[in-house]
Amino acid sequence: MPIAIYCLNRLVQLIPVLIGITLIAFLLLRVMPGDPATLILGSRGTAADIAKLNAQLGLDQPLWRQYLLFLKDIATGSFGESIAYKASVGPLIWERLWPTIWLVLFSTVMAVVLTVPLALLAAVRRGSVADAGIKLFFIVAMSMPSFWLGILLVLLLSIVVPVFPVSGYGDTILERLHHLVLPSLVIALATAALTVRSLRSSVIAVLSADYVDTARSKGLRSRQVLWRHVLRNSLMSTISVLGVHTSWVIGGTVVIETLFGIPGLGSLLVSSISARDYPMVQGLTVTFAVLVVLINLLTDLAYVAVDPRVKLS
Amino acid sequence: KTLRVGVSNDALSMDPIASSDNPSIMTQLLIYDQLVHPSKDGTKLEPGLAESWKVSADGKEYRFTLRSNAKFSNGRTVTAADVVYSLKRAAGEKSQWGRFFRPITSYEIVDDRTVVMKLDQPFTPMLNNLALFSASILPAALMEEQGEKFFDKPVGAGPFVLEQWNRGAKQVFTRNSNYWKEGKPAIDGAELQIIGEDNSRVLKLKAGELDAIVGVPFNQVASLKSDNSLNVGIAPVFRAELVQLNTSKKPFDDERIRRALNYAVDKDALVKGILRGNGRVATSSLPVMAYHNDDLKPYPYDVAKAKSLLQEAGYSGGLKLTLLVPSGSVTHRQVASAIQANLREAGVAVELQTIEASSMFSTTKAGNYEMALSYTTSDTIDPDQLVGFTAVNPERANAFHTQWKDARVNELYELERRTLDGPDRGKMFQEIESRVHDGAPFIFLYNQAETFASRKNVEGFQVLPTSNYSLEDVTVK
Amino acid sequence: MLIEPLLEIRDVSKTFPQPRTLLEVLARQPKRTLHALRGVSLMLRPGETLGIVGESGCGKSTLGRCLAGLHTPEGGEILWRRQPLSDIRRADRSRRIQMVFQDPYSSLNPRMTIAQMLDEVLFVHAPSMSSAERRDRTDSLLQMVGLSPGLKNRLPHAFSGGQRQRISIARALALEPEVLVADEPVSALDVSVQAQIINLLESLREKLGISIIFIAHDLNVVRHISHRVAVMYLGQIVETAATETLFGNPQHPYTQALLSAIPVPDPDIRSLQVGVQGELPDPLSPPPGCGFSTRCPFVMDKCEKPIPEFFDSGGEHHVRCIRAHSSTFSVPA
Amino acid sequence: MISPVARERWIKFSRNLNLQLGLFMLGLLVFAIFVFPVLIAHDPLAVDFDSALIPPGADHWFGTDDLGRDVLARVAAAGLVDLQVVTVCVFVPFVIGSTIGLVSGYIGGVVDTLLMRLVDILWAFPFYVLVISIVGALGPSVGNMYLAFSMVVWISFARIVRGEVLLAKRQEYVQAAQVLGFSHIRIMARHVLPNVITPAIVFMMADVVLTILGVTSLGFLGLGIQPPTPEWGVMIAEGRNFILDGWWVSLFPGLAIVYVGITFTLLGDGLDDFLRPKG
Amino acid sequence: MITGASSPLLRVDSLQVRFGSGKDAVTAVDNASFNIAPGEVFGLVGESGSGKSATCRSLIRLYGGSIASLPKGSITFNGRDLVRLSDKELTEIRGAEIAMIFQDPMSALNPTMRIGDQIGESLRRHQNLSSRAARERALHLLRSVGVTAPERRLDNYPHHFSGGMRQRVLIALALACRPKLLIADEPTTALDVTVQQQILRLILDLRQQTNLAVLLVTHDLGVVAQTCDRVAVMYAGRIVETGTTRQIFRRPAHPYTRALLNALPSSAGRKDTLAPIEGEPPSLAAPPSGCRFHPRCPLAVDACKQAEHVLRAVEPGHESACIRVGELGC
Ligand SMILES: Nc1ncnc2c1ncn2[C@@H]1O[C@H](COP(=O)(O)OP(=O)(O)OP(=O)(O)O)[C@@H](O)[C@H]1O
Ligand SMILES: Nc1ncnc2c1ncn2[C@@H]1O[C@H](COP(=O)(O)OP(=O)(O)OP(=O)(O)O)[C@@H](O)[C@H]1O
Ligand SMILES: [Mg+2]
Ligand SMILES: [Mg+2]
Repeated sequence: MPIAIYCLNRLVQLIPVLIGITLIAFLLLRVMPGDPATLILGSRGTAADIAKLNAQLGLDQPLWRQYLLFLKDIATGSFGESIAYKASVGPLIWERLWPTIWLVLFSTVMAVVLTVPLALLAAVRRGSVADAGIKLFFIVAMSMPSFWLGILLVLLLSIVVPVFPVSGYGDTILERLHHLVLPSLVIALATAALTVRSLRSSVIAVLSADYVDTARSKGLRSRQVLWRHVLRNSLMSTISVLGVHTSWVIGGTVVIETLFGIPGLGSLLVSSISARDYPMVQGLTVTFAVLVVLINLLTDLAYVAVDPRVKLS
Repeated sequence: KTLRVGVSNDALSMDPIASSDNPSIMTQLLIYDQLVHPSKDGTKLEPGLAESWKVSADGKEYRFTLRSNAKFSNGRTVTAADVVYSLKRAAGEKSQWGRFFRPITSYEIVDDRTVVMKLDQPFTPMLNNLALFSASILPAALMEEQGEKFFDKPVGAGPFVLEQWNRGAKQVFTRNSNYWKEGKPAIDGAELQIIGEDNSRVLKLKAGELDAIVGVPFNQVASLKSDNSLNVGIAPVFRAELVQLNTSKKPFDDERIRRALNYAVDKDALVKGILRGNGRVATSSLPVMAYHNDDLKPYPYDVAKAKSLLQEAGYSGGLKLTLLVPSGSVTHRQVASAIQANLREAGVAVELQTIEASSMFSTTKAGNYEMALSYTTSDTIDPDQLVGFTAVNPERANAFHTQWKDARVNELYELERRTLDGPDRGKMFQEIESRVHDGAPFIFLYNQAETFASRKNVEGFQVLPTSNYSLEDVTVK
Repeated sequence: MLIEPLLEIRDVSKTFPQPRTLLEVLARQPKRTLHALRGVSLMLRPGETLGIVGESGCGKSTLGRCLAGLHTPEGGEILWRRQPLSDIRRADRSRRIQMVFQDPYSSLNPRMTIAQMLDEVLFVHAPSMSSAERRDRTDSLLQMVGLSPGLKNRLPHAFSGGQRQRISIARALALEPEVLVADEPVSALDVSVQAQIINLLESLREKLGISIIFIAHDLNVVRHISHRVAVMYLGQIVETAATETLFGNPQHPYTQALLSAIPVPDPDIRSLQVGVQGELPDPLSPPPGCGFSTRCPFVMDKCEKPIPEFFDSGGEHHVRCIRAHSSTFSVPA
Repeated sequence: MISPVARERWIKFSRNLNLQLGLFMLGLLVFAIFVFPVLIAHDPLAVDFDSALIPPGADHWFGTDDLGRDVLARVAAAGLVDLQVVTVCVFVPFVIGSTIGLVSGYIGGVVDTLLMRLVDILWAFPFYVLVISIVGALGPSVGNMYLAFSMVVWISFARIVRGEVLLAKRQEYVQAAQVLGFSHIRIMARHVLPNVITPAIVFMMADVVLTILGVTSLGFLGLGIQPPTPEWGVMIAEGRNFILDGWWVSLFPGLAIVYVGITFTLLGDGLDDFLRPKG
Repeated sequence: MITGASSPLLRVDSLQVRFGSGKDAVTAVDNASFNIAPGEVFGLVGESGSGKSATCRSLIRLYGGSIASLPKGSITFNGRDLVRLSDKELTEIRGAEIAMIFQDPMSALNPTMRIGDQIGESLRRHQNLSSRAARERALHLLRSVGVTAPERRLDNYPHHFSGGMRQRVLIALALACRPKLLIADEPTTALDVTVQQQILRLILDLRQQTNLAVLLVTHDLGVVAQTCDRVAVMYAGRIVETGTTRQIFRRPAHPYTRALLNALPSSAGRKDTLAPIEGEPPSLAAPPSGCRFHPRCPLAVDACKQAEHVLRAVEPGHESACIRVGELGC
């Protein structure tokens, strides 16, 4: 079972990365100015109170023990206690996780749907008006700040022609999809700007590969050559571009969720930062990083599915 | 029918004794009920869970008779025991509002529907305090049983039941069918959607995704008014906009500086330019409510005066200050920019620091600030609350976290609370107000009206003088 | 004639560890190594051209790179006039042994002009030279390899493959080395140009008295230029001899197969008899005995055990084949 | 006499439309940022309620915002601020990251392994999350923004350059330099660096676009440059509140960002062509 | 054996192929004419860049890049002019009647497709075989090109194969539909000599079995001598000499062919110096006037600078483009 071994391998490789992630998130909190206990107690707290709370939070321990405590908190799923919500961070994050995942998924699907036909068109008709048009469109799309594009889209598609909701997040699946169309579109356009470029150039490269000539020399029609031989091989580099970019997409949800009022991890991060809810920020940072790591893992698996050559190594 | 209301901030807690932020308070007022209520016009108190009450002539004994049909949402009757439990809890150690109820020294449960409270000495704001959200009556037995868990799924005697709470997203309420007021609420349920950005709220209302919103940016009031599908309301509320000055820090320990700052801000321009006229310039930290001191004149806009005061205080070389600005509110952002521009002219450089609105209070409370743009609203119709909150030190908030201290104010405060309601008590408030005005622990900005808007098919949606919105009279067509 | 060898390679081996995944490390799986050189011994005399031939992947380049100092061998030693090469400082070593690479397109820094390239070599190794002296020397070097100094301010892409190979040679000879390792210097060139470079190397060797290690897979070229030839297979030398001896009387079955596989450019001698089947075994797991045993038409049971020793069949002709040890040995027709 | 190399470069440049257009647009931008403020003589900070929300016209080309400030003056002033931030946030990480990538890739071994592990770990943190967390933790200020971006962005450069170095190390010209006995420093500086830096320079252009988006996003969220310093993201955030009756307030800063994006994308494409060696 | 004249399978007449456009335009093939008879192995030799690949690729319109305009001239295959066929009609011929194999077996197979599918694809396209039948036939083909354990190999990916094996697979793939002409563009250049020998043997054997005509492109004169019946020598985009293999090797009638043969390090023994051709092959973007070889030709006279490119018969079946062919003394 080479696939199973491959997965196992990748999982084992994750261990040091995960440790590193928690370590960085932990240190991030420790270097922040301000003392959580003072923040929680406010000026009501006497020095004794603060010391007591510090002990309660484990902040009087040596750094390495604090880190172990933090790991314990993660292991129990509580991630510590939120200052603003006065509740365990873990369940709060869990609740907010799903909108973000939906957003990322939906926008990725959208990006792929946009990318494949446009990139193929641009590559096959290289140098044509269509190619130039697609290129220009995506240069502009890439340069547009997501929040600005979002505002414009809301104005156009929610106010002038009210097709999609202004903001928020629905209850049923259908409602959610409806709510997520605009935010996903904003993300998808930015993603597609990258993937169209990458897919276009790899299609062009693959089109002049020897094995495509072999396929043509077999008498296959150009459509068959394109879909059976060119696309699959071109997708590989685009998958890795997409994989690298998901880190951006996930980060970008911070802005998009705030803009569209989606109750996901990103908007929670922004409000927690402003609220100086350090344990929450710490938990969110870890969550985000783990999400990225998992998505990278998925990308790798997708890569394996497309490219038989990497299976064994 | 469900009413969808857009609000700007989410509640933090459902525990009435642990809340001091408006979003929490407003939600609690929907799900809990109190013995008495302020009337809708903010001039007197009305019966709540108590159908009647009697105060002894010496002001030391209060006797309440509960309604026979007062029930919690789970169907249990509200009893005297619940009242005693809740008020004792509100006066307890853990309560942030303990001082409001500690004057009650003993309780007597006469029967299930009658409770008597005794005070050592007269305490005039007592009845008003019992109208506070923190005096909400909770089901004693259930709370004992559930402990803190109770607030995950709170049970109250108010018009609505909190069905679902997606933090940061929305609160969903259903009608409390056990509510004592006949035929109320008129709607089946309500949904408070948390939409931080003012603009999104307005757009969602326009797009019909919301039925009502509170906090319409003033610059949009006119354009919303011209929209036929909407009703726009402007409610005078007990509210004062201020810049808190942390007098425990330099240079705010110097009264001249504080006064100079008051002179340096062009409040008329703020009211005209930003509020679009929906408000008036403030004279002190107290809103325009009962016993307001009409003789006080606002600090005029006088840059020269400000400069000379600064010079006098030894800061002629310019000053660098930071101002905390709550995020989300457009008005605050605009005001902050305007203040910044104004102060620049007086030679004071201001750095703006945006901060999540819900953490504003705890930040200033912790004393980690120089100036903070903020406001106060009264939860009662009696000035006592805000005097205690914004002027007295030491008190609950130490003069709204400015740490300003005035012995005479403290003295008057003690006195006022023992004086029966009437003109004499009014005079005391007026003196307090003028002392605050002179001491200037704040930059007094303005008293703004609360703006709200609803779609035409919504009737009865309004904001009360205490800044909360009552939904029990709302109907949706 | 017992001339002292300039360079002596004794039992040199070089391995490349294959990367292991973390899981394999944790599971304590043994390291896998690729044995690129397995006990190679050779020597080079002053003024001599030693040809090294073999199929792709047999370790020819690795050997050349060990000599040039690009790899450090794990086992054995390389002696420079009896002194271990590893004791010589890098800069000194580079003044003795220089290298010309296979690919004329990647062996020149695409961002330096020819003049800069040659100048840099002189600047580093002869800091006492004035810039005018260096300029003169650059010009004379270019002339030496048959290029016009007028072209020296151009970037490499302006030159053809043959010209680039000339530039590489000029750069290597700028240090006046005693040994030139030429790793397939002509395999990327066309026949007509190839002949130019071969002639150039020949004349330079004669004029400057250098020794050349000439790595190639084209046996005709090796035969033309070398005094002695070593045949490599799977990291080992299987046969060495003076050129004419080797080509006239090849003794190892692999050498024989290799020779028979060269297409003769004569339509009247058609000999497309397939001499050896199959392809090179996986160098990660070479056969335990004779490396060629998997493809050898004369394989016997004895071939599959120990690696055969070198057999000296006289006149500096060494063969690593057990059949050479036995008396029944005969050259197959 | 012009050297053949210079001649070639000129020919290459004269055929490179992307680069020419990009440079032209960049020139225009710099001109606008430095000359407009002098030309139009509106103070980007002056609050004047009487002239609030004036639509674009002869007096105020881009209109005024809700506080009566001239939008054009603010867009230009914001351009200066944003470009300054971007320059620092891109250039410093470029230098640091490229150096680390160069040395690490060239030396290899344990140093390289450890460094790449660190990069892997940092790579797992989404850009915005890390930047927002750092800025949020240390407080929103320009200095902290420099710090946050630098801490995050160098990774990309290190990765890119290291990858290129690993490829270049296999190139025969690097090996030739080693055989020629050059010092490692010389090989890195003269032979490896010039041949690996092009992708990093090209990425630097793309990174300008990304950083502009990052900086303005932070501004938009209120975590970046603080008012009243004009900043494009902040301006858009302010303008969106009256988007219906003052569309110009957030339209123009948005267009400015798009303009910068297009400029640097073109420059990136152009430099890619221009710097890639022939053959 | 002069089969070419009677009934050629392929007749190429005045073929011209241009790449690029404007100032960068390159005439890669200029006025090339030759023909190939059924069952014949026809060699096309020349140095790198002389237009060998461009010639044979243009036969089935696989130029591997942007072509300036359709090739000029005519390509008659089996009675049909390929130049006039539409792209769609041409795909019916590719793979079915004319097949091609490429230089680098390592990159000529789709790395993400199983070998069996890659072979089967061609069969299903041209012979409408079911996937089961295509598989059967692929199995048979693999066996016939000497792939061991073909049942197992069918489901392998190209990276499981060595270079020689891949070239065998490519040959199987090319011959799947029993084409009449195989174009082999330097099929063994990337392989080791021992493997080259095996592959050439295989091609010749298959030719024997199926009367396949082969257009063999190579720059190795040894390979030509060992395999080809007739040869055309290309220089700078033009065919300078054609003839039977023996004619070319024994009586070369063009100075270029001669020089090429002389430049070979001969297997006959160590000579003191080789006889290289001085100079470098010309750039096709700006070729020399007249006979393109004249700047490097030891026999060049002024007339060569204006000489028109015409192939003249030297003897039956042997043509040369040299105007001084009479003085060469052959
Ligand atoms: N740096 C390296 N790391 C790992 N393996 C290597 C390295 N260099 C060479 N090898 C392996 O060592 C073996 C010998 O390689 P080498 O390059 O010496 O062969 P060669 O005879 O020069 O082949 P060619 O004719 O293709 O140049 C090959 O299997 C090759 O894959
Ligand atoms: N797609 C293309 N675009 C532009 N020029 C091309 C293209 N293909 C080939 N050429 C040019 O045409 C000429 C002939 O190329 P061709 O590939 O036919 O040569 P060749 O004889 O096959 O050489 P080799 O032995 O290197 O394969 C060359 O100068 C080459 O630069
Ligand atoms: Mg090699
Ligand atoms: Mg070719």
